[in-house]
Amino acid sequence: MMIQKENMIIRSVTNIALDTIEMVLENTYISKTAIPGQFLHAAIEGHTLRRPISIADIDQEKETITILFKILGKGTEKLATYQPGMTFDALGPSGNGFQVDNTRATYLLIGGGIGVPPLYYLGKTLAEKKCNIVSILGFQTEENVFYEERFQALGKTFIVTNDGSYGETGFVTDIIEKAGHFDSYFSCGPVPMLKAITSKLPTKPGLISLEERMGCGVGACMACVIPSADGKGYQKICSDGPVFHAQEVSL
Amino acid sequence: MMIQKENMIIRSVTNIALDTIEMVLENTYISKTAIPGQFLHAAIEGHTLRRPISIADIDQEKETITILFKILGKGTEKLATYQPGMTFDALGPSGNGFQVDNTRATYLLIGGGIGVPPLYYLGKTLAEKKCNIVSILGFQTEENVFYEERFQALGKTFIVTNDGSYGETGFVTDIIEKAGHFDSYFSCGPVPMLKAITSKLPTKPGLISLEERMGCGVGACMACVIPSADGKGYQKICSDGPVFHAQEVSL
Amino acid sequence: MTNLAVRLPGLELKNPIMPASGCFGFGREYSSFYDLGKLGAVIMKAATGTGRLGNPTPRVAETASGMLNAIGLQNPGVEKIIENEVPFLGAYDTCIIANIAGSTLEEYEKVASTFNETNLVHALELNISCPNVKEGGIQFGTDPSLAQAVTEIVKKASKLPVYVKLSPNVTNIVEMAKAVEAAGADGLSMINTLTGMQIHLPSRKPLIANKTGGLSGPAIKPVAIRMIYEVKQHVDIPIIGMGGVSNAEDVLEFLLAGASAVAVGTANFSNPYVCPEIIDALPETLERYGFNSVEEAIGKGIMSV
Amino acid sequence: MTNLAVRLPGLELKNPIMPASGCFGFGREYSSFYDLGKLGAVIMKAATGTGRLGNPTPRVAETASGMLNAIGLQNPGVEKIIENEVPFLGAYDTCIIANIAGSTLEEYEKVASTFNETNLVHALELNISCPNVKEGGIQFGTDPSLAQAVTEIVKKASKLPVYVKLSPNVTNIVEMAKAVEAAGADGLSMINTLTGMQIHLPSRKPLIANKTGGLSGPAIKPVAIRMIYEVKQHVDIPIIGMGGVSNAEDVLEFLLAGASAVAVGTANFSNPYVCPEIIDALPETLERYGFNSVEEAIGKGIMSV
Ligand SMILES: Cc1cc2nc3c(=O)[nH]c(=O)nc-3n(C[C@H](O)[C@H](O)[C@H](O)COP(=O)(O)OP(=O)(O)OC[C@H]3O[C@@H](n4cnc5c(N)ncnc54)[C@H](O)[C@@H]3O)c2cc1C
Ligand SMILES: Cc1cc2nc3c(=O)[nH]c(=O)nc-3n(C[C@H](O)[C@H](O)[C@H](O)COP(=O)(O)OP(=O)(O)OC[C@H]3O[C@@H](n4cnc5c(N)ncnc54)[C@H](O)[C@@H]3O)c2cc1C
Ligand SMILES: Cc1cc2nc3c(=O)[nH]c(=O)nc-3n(C[C@H](O)[C@H](O)[C@H](O)COP(=O)(O)O)c2cc1C
Ligand SMILES: Cc1cc2nc3c(=O)[nH]c(=O)nc-3n(C[C@H](O)[C@H](O)[C@H](O)COP(=O)(O)O)c2cc1C
Ligand code: FES
Ligand code: FES
Repeated sequence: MMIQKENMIIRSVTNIALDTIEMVLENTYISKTAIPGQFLHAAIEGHTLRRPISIADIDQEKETITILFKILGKGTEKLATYQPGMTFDALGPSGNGFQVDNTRATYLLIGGGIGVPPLYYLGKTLAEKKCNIVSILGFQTEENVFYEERFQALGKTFIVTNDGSYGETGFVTDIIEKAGHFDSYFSCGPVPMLKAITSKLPTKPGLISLEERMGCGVGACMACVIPSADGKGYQKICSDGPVFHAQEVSL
Repeated sequence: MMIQKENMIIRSVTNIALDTIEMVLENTYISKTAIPGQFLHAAIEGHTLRRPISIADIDQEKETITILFKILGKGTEKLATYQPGMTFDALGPSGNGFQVDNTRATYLLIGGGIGVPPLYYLGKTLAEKKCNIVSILGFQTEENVFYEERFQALGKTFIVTNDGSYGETGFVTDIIEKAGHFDSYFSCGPVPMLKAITSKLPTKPGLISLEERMGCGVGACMACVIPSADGKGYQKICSDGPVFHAQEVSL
Repeated sequence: MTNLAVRLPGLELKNPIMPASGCFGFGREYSSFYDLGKLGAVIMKAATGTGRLGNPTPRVAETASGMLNAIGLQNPGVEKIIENEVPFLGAYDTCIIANIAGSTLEEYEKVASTFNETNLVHALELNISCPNVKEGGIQFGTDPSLAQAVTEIVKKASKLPVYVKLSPNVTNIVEMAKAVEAAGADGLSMINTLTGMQIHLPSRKPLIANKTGGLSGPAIKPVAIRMIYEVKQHVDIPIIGMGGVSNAEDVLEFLLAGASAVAVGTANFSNPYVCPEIIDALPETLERYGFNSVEEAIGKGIMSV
Repeated sequence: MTNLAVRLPGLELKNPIMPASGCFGFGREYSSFYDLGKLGAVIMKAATGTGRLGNPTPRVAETASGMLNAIGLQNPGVEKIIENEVPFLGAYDTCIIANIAGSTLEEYEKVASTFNETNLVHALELNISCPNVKEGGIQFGTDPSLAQAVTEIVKKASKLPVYVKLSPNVTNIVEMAKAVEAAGADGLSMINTLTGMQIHLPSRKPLIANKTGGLSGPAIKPVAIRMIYEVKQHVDIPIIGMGGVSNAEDVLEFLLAGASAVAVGTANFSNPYVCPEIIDALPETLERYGFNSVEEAIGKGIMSV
């Protein structure tokens, strides 16, 4: 689907965890066309560069898109002050999302922190295709945990916190054994987590979603690259990705 | 009165003429201390420099300050989007205002365009001191005219438009003869207008209010100077002015 | 009717607006937003002799009213550009300007002469702001005699008009401009980015992997205007102006300062439609300030003429 | 307890924050907002040999995340400053740095030696970015040998430590820094403003009456950080950093780049309380990024050390 510049109308703004905001946005074009793993490239007043934010959920009937974001710097801080009724513009649907062909298989979703959001829309889509879903969601500490019940509604869900303040203690990789059998996995989170996962699961088919600082967000400026696994070139995260086969890129 | 940095709460925003906004602001300190001719130095989001805006009226009981401004560039355009309930910070009361010692005299107020606002608070103050007030207000065209009735409530008022679309035709200086006797005058408006007035009234005592692009607005940076009449130095409009004796500065 | 057309060496521009090099790739991505035939011209991403992978990431950072970039000339090399990219752009009714870069005089020469092989490119933009590996890290863009040398070689190698793109990181921009004019440049293009840096507090390191990056965007506009204004008074060749342009009023400011056409870089990232929006707004903006054509406004802000 | 103190030649700073020259007058106006004794130091407005009236107006313009100024060294002259201004500032528990300027070597010498007459000034900041009338418009600040000459003369004339304030409008900032270090400078102060221009569309003229002005504010911070980072690796004398600082995180960025103290200019205009607010926020900011003192952070962002 072609990227367009769309006007997003804010319908609700909810603080769902420490410094973590859920925003429901209304927009026809993007709600009708986006697939899991794609993102919005949001214009924030007073900022030169747009901010990439994953699509965490879509309600095609209500024509709404849910995003979840963490207040990290000046841009997300500003976005968090926006109120229902206000609008901002976003490019979208941006990037290549999670392509899911097989149905009725078992999938493992592994999310870390603010990498969790895109997995929710993916999980919902897989559930609609009657897939079996197991989720492992890692957070730093109890205050950061969000969307536990929503993932539980999709299938067995493990919450891990680094400090053990909630759920299991440790890292997502410590739990993979407990997850039982799965056919392939989908993961999104910080690069060290993705590295640990891909090296723990060298032979499993998997799709991972990556982050990098972006300029254009449409594939024109070469800002957001990641070396290909073959060492022969780069992939652009904004347009070739953000979702890649685990073995396609060199983390 | 010392300048302070104050939080201004917007109580109302009204479009009173073409691209001309009246804003009523609530603030205790400035409403209690400002005199006519002083200004607010308003911080506008996204702008490095503050914008000087005259105090057009004060209601000491309600603790409100009225400002009137014309949308000219990016800063005033932004300020015009602010809604009641929102706040901005301003330095104030800034500058030296109109000092009025004599009571029961006859004063001529001569305002041009967006130079009219400070004369209204001055006129009201003079009226309270039982002075006789005659006003000449010049505007470019009918669409720009504002505050006619308010000035009429203070005394005889002439409206002049450059194109004759409303009131008398021509420039404020064309009307001064019709204004009859007056003891001294107060004027605010574009420099060519002030020049025409001071050269037409070389011997009358008069106070004029000047404009210049400002940096600090408090007298520290030397951005806003005007040569003294004696050619020996500069006066700072933000702190020595904006109100000067007509013969004190070299326009 | 306000006339937007501008005629420059090799370039019959229907309007003075073109995306700046490196901010528009080879046009493909933006062609899904609008018809590239609307543009006066397109300046392509830098071409080097052979393909380059560019710098490690992060390659960009945001700054106040601007950004830093250190892409590092990632490009597939001049031959692949001619083969795979130029024909795509050539299908649009717009002028094509090829930005050329290199590490050595020989590489510049090769890139310039290779562009003779296509008839679809209208002019070269000679990017002299990249580090010169051979000469020990000195930049062609900061030494007038090196700038002169590379301009002469490229002029000799190419059949196309050459616009030399000046770096603002110099003490004396007029001296640089005069040097490349003397070497035969058909035009100037200015300014490239100012060298800057941002330090990432949590990691205590320069945020850009390359440490320094080029500052672009509205933050640098006053520097661009000043340099164009200064240079215009001392050279006779036309200037393509750039640096922080984001609306039609900015374009007029560049024209008044002495630019004959205007490139738009960083603003494409904020708004992919910025170029056609500027083109649409330009007639009204020119009229509002009393101009009937783009050409009428060029250099009109210069007080000594 | 986070230690904010910094010890520099002639300056025992209780904290590293000081208003930048020209943005704070001689302190009087800001003394009604807060106790100037809170400041690490105050850098006064430039002093010249005799009083100067400065440039015609407009003297300032707003730019994206910055401003242009061309005040033109308006000041009452060094003697009146010592008589009327220094004693006022001297009553506060803070260090005083006198910014000195001139059109000729003789004027610099005179201003520097005149400051020997007061015991209240702790250091000189030698402003070498003003046009040198005698030498035909060349700036002391852009020619290393002229910079060296003026530094040597001022060092000889003064009993005070001398911080040379570098202009960023140069091709090679390291060369300038080394030249003044070799000439005996006790420290550096950087950066001064970038030369810029804005054209006023309705009048079609440069908005600033002086045509060009100095660009300051957040827009130039990346250039300041880059230059400090580069210079710090090549000189042994301390650097007072400045250019776009508006909060405590900016201060830490300057410290990491290699500054030992930080001056705040334009931000005073946006917020007259900015200096004490930064001082109050600094301990928490340093702690958040793992530092127990200001001195610990100095130069820690430099990757090669
Ligand atoms: C494809 C993609 C999807 C993302 N989805 C989400 C999401 O659903 N929820 C969420 O909270 N975050 C998400 N992120 C990360 C998010 O983009 C950054 O947290 C955000 O840009 C930070 O902006 P800031 O202004 O708060 O931070 P600042 O540090 O002030 O930003 C400065 C600049 O750096 C960029 N930047 C900083 N951190 C990152 C980062 N981690 N990734 C990319 N650019 C960065 C900013 O976009 C901006 O250009 C996603 C990133 C990518 C690439
Ligand atoms: C003492 C004083 C009182 C004023 N009172 C009023 C008032 O009551 N109502 C009103 O409408 N206007 C008033 N003005 C003028 C008002 O300050 C400017 O119209 C306003 O600053 C323009 O800002 P802008 O962002 O819209 O324009 P821009 O052109 O975008 O502003 C760019 C910069 O130039 C400055 N600037 C532009 N025009 C002027 C000007 N005429 N005077 C001073 N600075 C200027 C701005 O403050 C800003 O720093 C007053 C000016 C002064 C000095
Ligand atoms: C991401 C990015 C990549 C760039 N790549 C090039 C390039 O390859 N060649 C070149 O001459 N200039 C390059 N530039 C500089 C721009 O063409 C332009 O000169 C500069 O950004 C100033 O314009 P702006 O402020 O409108 O962006 C690049 C700029 C950016 C932001
Ligand atoms: C209005 C104004 C006046 C200035 N006057 C002087 C001066 O007299 N001497 C000097 O060395 N620097 C002067 N400067 C430069 C500042 O001291 C400082 O180096 C520069 O503004 C960068 O810092 P900033 O971005 O925090 O403003 C002046 C700057 C401004 C904005
Ligand atoms: S952000 Fe420009 S190519 Fe990805
Ligand atoms: S604005 Fe700074 S002295 Fe008036």
